[in-house]
Amino acid sequence: PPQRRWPLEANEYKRYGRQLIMPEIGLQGQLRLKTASVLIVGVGGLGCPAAAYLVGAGVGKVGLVDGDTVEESNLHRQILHSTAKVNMTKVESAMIALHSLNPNVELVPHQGRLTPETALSTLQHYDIVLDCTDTPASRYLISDTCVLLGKPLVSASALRTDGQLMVLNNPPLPPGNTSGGPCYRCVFPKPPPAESVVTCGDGGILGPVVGTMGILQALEAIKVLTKQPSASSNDSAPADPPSLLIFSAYSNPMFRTIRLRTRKLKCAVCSAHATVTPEALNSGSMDYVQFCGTVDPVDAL
Amino acid sequence: PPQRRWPLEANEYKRYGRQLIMPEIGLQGQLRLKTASVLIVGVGGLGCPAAAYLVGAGVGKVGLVDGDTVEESNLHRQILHSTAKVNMTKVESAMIALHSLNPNVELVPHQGRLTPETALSTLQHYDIVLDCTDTPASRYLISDTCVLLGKPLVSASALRTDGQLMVLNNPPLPPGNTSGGPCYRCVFPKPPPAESVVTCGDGGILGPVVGTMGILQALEAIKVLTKQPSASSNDSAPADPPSLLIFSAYSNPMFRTIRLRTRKLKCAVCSAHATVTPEALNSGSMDYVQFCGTVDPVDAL
Amino acid sequence: MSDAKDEGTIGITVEFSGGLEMLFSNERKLSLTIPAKDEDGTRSNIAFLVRHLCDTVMKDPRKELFVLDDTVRPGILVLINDADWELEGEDKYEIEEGDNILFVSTLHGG
Amino acid sequence: MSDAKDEGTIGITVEFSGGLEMLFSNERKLSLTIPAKDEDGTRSNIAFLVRHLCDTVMKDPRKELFVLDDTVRPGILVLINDADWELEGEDKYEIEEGDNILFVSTLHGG
Ligand SMILES: [Zn+2]
Ligand SMILES: [Zn+2]
Repeated sequence: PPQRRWPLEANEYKRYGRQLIMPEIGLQGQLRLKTASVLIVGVGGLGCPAAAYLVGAGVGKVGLVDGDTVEESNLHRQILHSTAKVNMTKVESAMIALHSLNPNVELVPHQGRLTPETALSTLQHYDIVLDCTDTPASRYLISDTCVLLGKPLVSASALRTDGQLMVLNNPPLPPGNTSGGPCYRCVFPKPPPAESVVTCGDGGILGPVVGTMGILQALEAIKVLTKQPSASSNDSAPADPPSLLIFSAYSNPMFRTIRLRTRKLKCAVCSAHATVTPEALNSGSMDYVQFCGTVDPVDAL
Repeated sequence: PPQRRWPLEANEYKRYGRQLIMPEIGLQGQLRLKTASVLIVGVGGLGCPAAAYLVGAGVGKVGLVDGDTVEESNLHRQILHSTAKVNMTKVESAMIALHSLNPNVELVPHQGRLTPETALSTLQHYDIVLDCTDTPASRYLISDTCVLLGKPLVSASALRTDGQLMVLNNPPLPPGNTSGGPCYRCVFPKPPPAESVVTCGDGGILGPVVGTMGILQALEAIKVLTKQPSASSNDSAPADPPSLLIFSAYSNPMFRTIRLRTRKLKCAVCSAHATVTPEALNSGSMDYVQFCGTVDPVDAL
Repeated sequence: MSDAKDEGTIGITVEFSGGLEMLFSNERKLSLTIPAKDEDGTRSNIAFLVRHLCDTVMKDPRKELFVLDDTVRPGILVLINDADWELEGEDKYEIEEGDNILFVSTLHGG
Repeated sequence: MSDAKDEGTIGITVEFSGGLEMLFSNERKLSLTIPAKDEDGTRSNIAFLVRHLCDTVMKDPRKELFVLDDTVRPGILVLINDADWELEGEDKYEIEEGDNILFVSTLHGG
């Protein structure tokens, strides 16, 4: 959508007043949110609270990607859905709830799972991406696509009583530029053995744990989108150093912040030696499911 | 309500399956949640996410206290409410949303603000209390009442880009027992000067900041309610040492955990020298608004 | 910001949270070098640090939002190396090289 | 748990997160005393610690969920004093008294 340069409507001053008056957001920040677009991949335990707070904050356009339908076992943590919406698609269910929260936000449904063939064309229309999915294959696919398109990525995950959060590819500089933020492959060059991967279905998940991580994704997205340009140049102020937030509900302290590496000089996606290209993705020659392996259920942790 | 000793209904196994299978909760933990009652005082930026995740988790009874109606300026952060509910009472609006999320939970409306005259009779019917209010006067009133009734208290607050969280009076031993957890007055014996108190209306608030603190209140309540008895006695395992979680969305690290003091030997409520009594509360002789002072708007920060 | 180590000074970190940073030019974290001994020649403690912050660091005229009766006002928690100062001797705690002193204003919003 | 300081040993803290604690008897935090030098007489590094954990600490038989090709398996981050080990020399980092080594399994649920 074209940049809007005139200030907000009267009802927007009222609705967003409490965040508008803060120096960290201000009128400029609110206008940045209004002209921004966010893609939320996965409308489950992470995506529900992330979407609620981004729509509440007045992001201009929010896209929702999911191929699943609402199940009763989702409801303890997926708070945009409700009992009456069991069997509805998650995208449809979320859109109803989000529209009633804030009708000013344009919501874009993307029914179905993201695939290598659809990833570039889906993500290219958005300014920032939230990875709210639940498999290693989708995490590599989303990160690779964000690097190829130059989009920052807010990646979170949760299992049982633990959660993790990273802002990746921030700033989203072209592959080979070592000043760009690290990508998912810089941090995890190889996927974990398939038998070590535990899903929320198998391992369980405590609702407020995944809820906390999802809300923090919304927060990080708002911070990236409203960042004020530095005084000395037209560029944004330097991004925070790359870090991983680790949450552990039954540990003391519950939260730890870990300093992460910068871009890996031999990263397969974001380095000068990248082998993952838009052509490879579009051609369907990248098999992320194969890359991450599959597991005989008997061997699973 | 009487303790139920038979296991869950079939649909409850399905709905709560993802948390049931975790060792931290288990069937016993789920049954404890089902027989438990939680009072949420304040159904705003903290109370909305706290209520959503407690109702999602299957707490048996949730009480909601609030005297306000929904305003458009609430909606960016108070995600249980929606545009169509502007001017409805917050309690009524929240009950509609919570009932649609999980019809198995008994919801109890308490319209109106908590006062010294109503506090004891309102709180006594609940196992644990969440302070989701927004003034010093209500924070002292709720903490005092929790000490007098022997209820643990999960207290959170947020302003601008910062948040704070404490679990108080945990374990909730009688006044004078120094093994009980500290109360709000132990940590803050005197109220702050009224001119230093900033409200969300004046100072602003970022939605995901207050949302994070509210979800963490739900988490702490679930941890307290599902705590397993220690092997050696019928008592619960010792509570975590008292601490304050400080959240600062624009700092690095974002979260810090601070060790707090134990009960204060001269605390006006929880010590052997307590002067705040049930009689004083019920008689209306305690004036919390006076205690916390009022301020000429011109002098406010 | 401190120079090479000096017998007569101590290098510490002072942090402000919960809105107090607004009284200190919106700085959330300061690296400070303070005298190792106070006016009376005794080792610098938190009471001295509070006076020092008021007199030489704080530009905001509203001192009463930080101090009252010569100590931090009610509603401000003082944390010494991530522990409540009540655990460390309150304002009599003698400051050591490298200490982190955090002043947190309680929040009341919700 | 460590005895009085011994020239030949190093006291460290080892932590597990993200589900790895289940491979270590559900302990999230261990105080360990390890030899200061490895089998070859060189200073103990992270590679040695990983072997040591596998051989003497880990009771779970599923070693392949922790190590692969003699180093931690893909999908485990190793953090040395709260920094990614890539910043510290990876498994060649020589362990020092008091170090905190955290092993975090990546999570994928959402
Ligand atoms: Zn990379
Ligand atoms: Zn007390």
